Amino acid sequence: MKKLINDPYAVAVQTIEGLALAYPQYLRQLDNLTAVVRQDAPVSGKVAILSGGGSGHEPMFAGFVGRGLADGSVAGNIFTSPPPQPIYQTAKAIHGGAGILLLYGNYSGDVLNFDMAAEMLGREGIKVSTVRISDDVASAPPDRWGDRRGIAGDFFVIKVAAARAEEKADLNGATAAAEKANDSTRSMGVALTSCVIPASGRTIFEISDQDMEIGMGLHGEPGVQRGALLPADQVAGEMVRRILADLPARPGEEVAVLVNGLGATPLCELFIIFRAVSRLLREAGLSVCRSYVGNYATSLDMAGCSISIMRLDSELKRLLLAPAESPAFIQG
Amino acid sequence: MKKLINDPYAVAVQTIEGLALAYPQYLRQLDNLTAVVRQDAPVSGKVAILSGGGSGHEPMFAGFVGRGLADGSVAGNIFTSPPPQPIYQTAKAIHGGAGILLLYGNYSGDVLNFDMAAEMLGREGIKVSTVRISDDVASAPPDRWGDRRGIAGDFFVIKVAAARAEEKADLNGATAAAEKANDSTRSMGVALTSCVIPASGRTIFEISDQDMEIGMGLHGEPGVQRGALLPADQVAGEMVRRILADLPARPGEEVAVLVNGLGATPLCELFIIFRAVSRLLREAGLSVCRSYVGNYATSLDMAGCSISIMRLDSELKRLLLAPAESPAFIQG
Amino acid sequence: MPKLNITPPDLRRILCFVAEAIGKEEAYLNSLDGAIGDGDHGITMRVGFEAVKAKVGALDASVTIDGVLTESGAAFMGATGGAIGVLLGRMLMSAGAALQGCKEIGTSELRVLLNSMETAVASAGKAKPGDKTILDAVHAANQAVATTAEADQSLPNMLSRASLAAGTAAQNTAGMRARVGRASRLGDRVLGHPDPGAVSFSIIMRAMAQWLEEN
Amino acid sequence: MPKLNITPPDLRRILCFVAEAIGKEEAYLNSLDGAIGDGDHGITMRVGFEAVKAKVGALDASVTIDGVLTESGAAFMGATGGAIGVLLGRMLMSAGAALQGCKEIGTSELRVLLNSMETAVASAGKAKPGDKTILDAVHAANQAVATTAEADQSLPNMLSRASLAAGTAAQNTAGMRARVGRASRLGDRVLGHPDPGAVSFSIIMRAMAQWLEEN
Ligand SMILES: Nc1ncnc2c1ncn2[C@@H]1O[C@H](COP(=O)(O)OP(=O)(O)O)[C@@H](O)[C@H]1O
Ligand SMILES: Nc1ncnc2c1ncn2[C@@H]1O[C@H](COP(=O)(O)OP(=O)(O)O)[C@@H](O)[C@H]1O
Ligand SMILES: [Mg+2]
Ligand SMILES: [Mg+2]
Ligand SMILES: [Mg+2]
Ligand SMILES: [Mg+2]
Repeated sequence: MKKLINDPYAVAVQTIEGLALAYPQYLRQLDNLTAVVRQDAPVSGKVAILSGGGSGHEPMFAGFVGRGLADGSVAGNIFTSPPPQPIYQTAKAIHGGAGILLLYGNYSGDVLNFDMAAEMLGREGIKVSTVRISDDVASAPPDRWGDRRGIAGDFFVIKVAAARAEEKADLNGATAAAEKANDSTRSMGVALTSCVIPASGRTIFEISDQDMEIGMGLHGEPGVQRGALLPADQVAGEMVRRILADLPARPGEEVAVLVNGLGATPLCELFIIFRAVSRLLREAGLSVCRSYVGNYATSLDMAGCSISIMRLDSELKRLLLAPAESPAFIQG
Repeated sequence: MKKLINDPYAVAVQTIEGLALAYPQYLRQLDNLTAVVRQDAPVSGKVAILSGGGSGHEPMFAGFVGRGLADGSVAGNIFTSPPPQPIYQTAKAIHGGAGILLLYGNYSGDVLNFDMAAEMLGREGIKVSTVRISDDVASAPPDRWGDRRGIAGDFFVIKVAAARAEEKADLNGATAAAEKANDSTRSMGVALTSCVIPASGRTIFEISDQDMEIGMGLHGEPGVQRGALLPADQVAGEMVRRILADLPARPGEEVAVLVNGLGATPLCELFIIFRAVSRLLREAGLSVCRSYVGNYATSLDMAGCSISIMRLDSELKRLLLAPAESPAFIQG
Repeated sequence: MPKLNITPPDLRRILCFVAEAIGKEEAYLNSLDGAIGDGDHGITMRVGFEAVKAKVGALDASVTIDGVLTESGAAFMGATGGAIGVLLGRMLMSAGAALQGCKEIGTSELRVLLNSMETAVASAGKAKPGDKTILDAVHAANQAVATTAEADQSLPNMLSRASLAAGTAAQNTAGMRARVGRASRLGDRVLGHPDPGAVSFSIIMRAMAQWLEEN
Repeated sequence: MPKLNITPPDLRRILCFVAEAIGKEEAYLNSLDGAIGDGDHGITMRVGFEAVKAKVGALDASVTIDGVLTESGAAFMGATGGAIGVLLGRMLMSAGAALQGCKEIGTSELRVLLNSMETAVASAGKAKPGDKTILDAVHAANQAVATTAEADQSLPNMLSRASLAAGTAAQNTAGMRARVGRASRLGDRVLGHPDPGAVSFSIIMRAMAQWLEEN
């Protein structure tokens, strides 16, 4: 294991500390918590957006805290949902009186912990609603859509919901926007290598030097197809094909695209993938309204990428294009 | 070699194509050239900033093209300076009548090619000046400061010079700003693994699974110290020590910091390094005015990072903080 | 001659003993989780039980059984996160609530304890026996003590039956497909791999039984 | 019986032959560059000579020696980049300029050619012999033909001497420290590794000499 870390058990905490030290213009760390909140939190009268999950996916989630994005974010240990108590405390710190919208990837551990925090908040009369992000096409068939896990599509859902909250929508309104974004987003990942968990020093799965796995999850959950690594255009072709088979986008519609790196894949490869995606979408008659290429939701030092596509209507487009600023994402 | 590419010889070209397709709001590709220019180039009456160098360092240089950053950027093949002709053509495409400032890392190949392009431009009466970026402390002793190579400090120099050009400084003024930024910037890299060159499919140097090399260049040029990989705090300590020994910053002064990933190192590790850097600078009595953490100047899929520190005076501070927008860097 | 009752100081020692047993299996539990989940289960279990150990070490001498259980559950949940944090945390806290004011664990308290644990994990996780989760091991242990014949009812004997039943159930999860949790997306690919949470619970039971035998 | 003069069609064939020779050494040249530079020299050389090959294949039949050289230099420089792109490109273009209107390369033209190449590389790269660059091989080749005794002066003989001298000089760069180029920052760490550019030039010379012998 070759990592620039100190204590392998302190990676999550020291990551958040470093983030908060690096970007004080956007956010601050809460005392004694592995959590950050908008520098100006709580924003009175605004629905507060709280995101979170296990660490190891940086910049997701904490890097997307700021104006027009999440109000706060709680990080658990590597690949481990944070416990209820810090979720609860962070929610309290960002609550501006208009309720809390919890946004996180649909994983059993996150559901259990966030639900319990929601209970604690509910007991105090704080209005809470939840949208579990489930963009990963590879993780369940269409008829079990709600069982799917969340991957880089988290970004689109948080962006859209936060923009709606920024417009001073009430909790129902912000929740509806998040749900619409989630309903409209599909993702597909491909892994070339396993990541190495700092605390164990080991890879989490084996993959030969010649192979890739399409559909691999952000924590190494097995995917839908393992086989020889193909040229980028073919990899993108297979991924986009599976996404479009699942996403009911019709020719003439607009979409947003995110080509996301998993941590160890350099930007040049992501641009080569985007080049292919762009052509494939044009061939499908879809027009790309806005595209993003970079590391948004990583899996430690895994090599590979994911492609996320969000189908846009005029509301989603407005919310996606709304300004935002945070350590990992700025839009004017 | 596991890479998401098509033809290994087409990586540079397809990267630029993907970049231009992904970010049309900021830049466009020039016909038949591996080069991008600001969408609104040429900007009349403004000194045009032209950056460039070999590919494989994405987002450097092409990702930093846009308002408040470079007007254009030419990419060569992987780790290979672009030839004079495309540099010349790109310069012509961005020339707004106020001259061209060439900014690139100080490498023999780049010097030869950019100098020849400068000659060609000069023959047409276009005013050209050049600043060769030389921030890498590891690459030559202080008395041969001008021989040093450029690494991630390129970003600070381009940012500052472009902001000065945006203020409508003349060519001398923009050149002076670039020189001041270069004089005020020092960097130090550390490599944990070699990258793999797509066309050869091979690593460019060998390093054991336990070792790191401090001072390694962006193309695997050997560094100043090879030894066992240390905890992040100690690695940062050694790097900052060497930088501060070289940079005449006095307690009480302000600095800007960039912790840059080399391509395969995930953001969580960069934040852990930044956390250490932040403490070390505080201990040295320096105050961090602005910090940046992410992949700015990579070396394909090399694991490791670099630390760049720019000593600020009021002019450099104003120029650094000026707004900018580009695919890889946005500042409001 | 093994103890016939578990006093609050005993319970505190037992939890420390469990913490050690879990610590020894950290890598094994990670590897089980790596096969069908995300590879962190051993880390989470060790960190959680270290927090439990620290917590029970700091409790007042006057603490009762329910106090130890409730505080341990809160400590585990607070220190870990993940699915197992809530589940095992709730199991311990529910047992505490069910044994309100209790001064010793004897045979009937053990039945209450395991029964409340099964109810807690089932209601929190919405899993059923056979879904390839920790519940399979908890359910088996609970069944084993609930069905112990009158004549065989001693605490050491019942704990040893619970331990055996949990161990067998954990191994049997290898033959199951998962319907909840991370592994639920993997279909047939999880066959042959036991569920890490179930194995963890069997380790806890085994450590408890062993401690009782040895003390 | 080897040729005593190189006509424009010969030169075009020679450049194609050189392109093949360079192509075969791509991996070797990359590895030399990997040891003391950035590992791309073989790629750049191959790509550059492929462009030269394409260019000379497309030239008009009436082209003269200087036309072939100038066009080859421009093609090489335009297709490659890197230090070697400018250096070898300028070397070829300078040779073209020095042999203005020339219809055949004989012994005196060979001297002019190598001399102009040495001047070009030295002035563009600002290196001196002994700095561990391509110049060392060019200089040696140039010296070898300049100092050939009157009696030994035939084109095949002089090219073979140039090839030998360039090869020896290239190998000798292994013992040098670098004062310019990428390798200049490495101090003693470059000792033992020959300079890739010098080796490339020796391969070019060897291929030229060999073509002449075989045709
Ligand atoms: N909904 C659930 N009901 C019961 N047990 C569950 C549920 N979800 C997960 N588990 C248990 O949790 C274990 C995984 O724990 P752990 O790896 O610590 O958490 P995570 O899955 O969040 O990484 C599984 O092996 C399973 O026994
Ligand atoms: N200033 C210089 N003068 C003479 N030769 C040089 C100079 N700089 C580099 N070279 C030659 O160029 C070779 C490297 O070429 P190449 O690897 O293609 O370019 P780059 O160094 O740009 O990657 C060196 O081996 C050396 O022979
Ligand atoms: Mg986990
Ligand atoms: Mg090069
Ligand atoms: Mg797990
Ligand atoms: Mg080279």
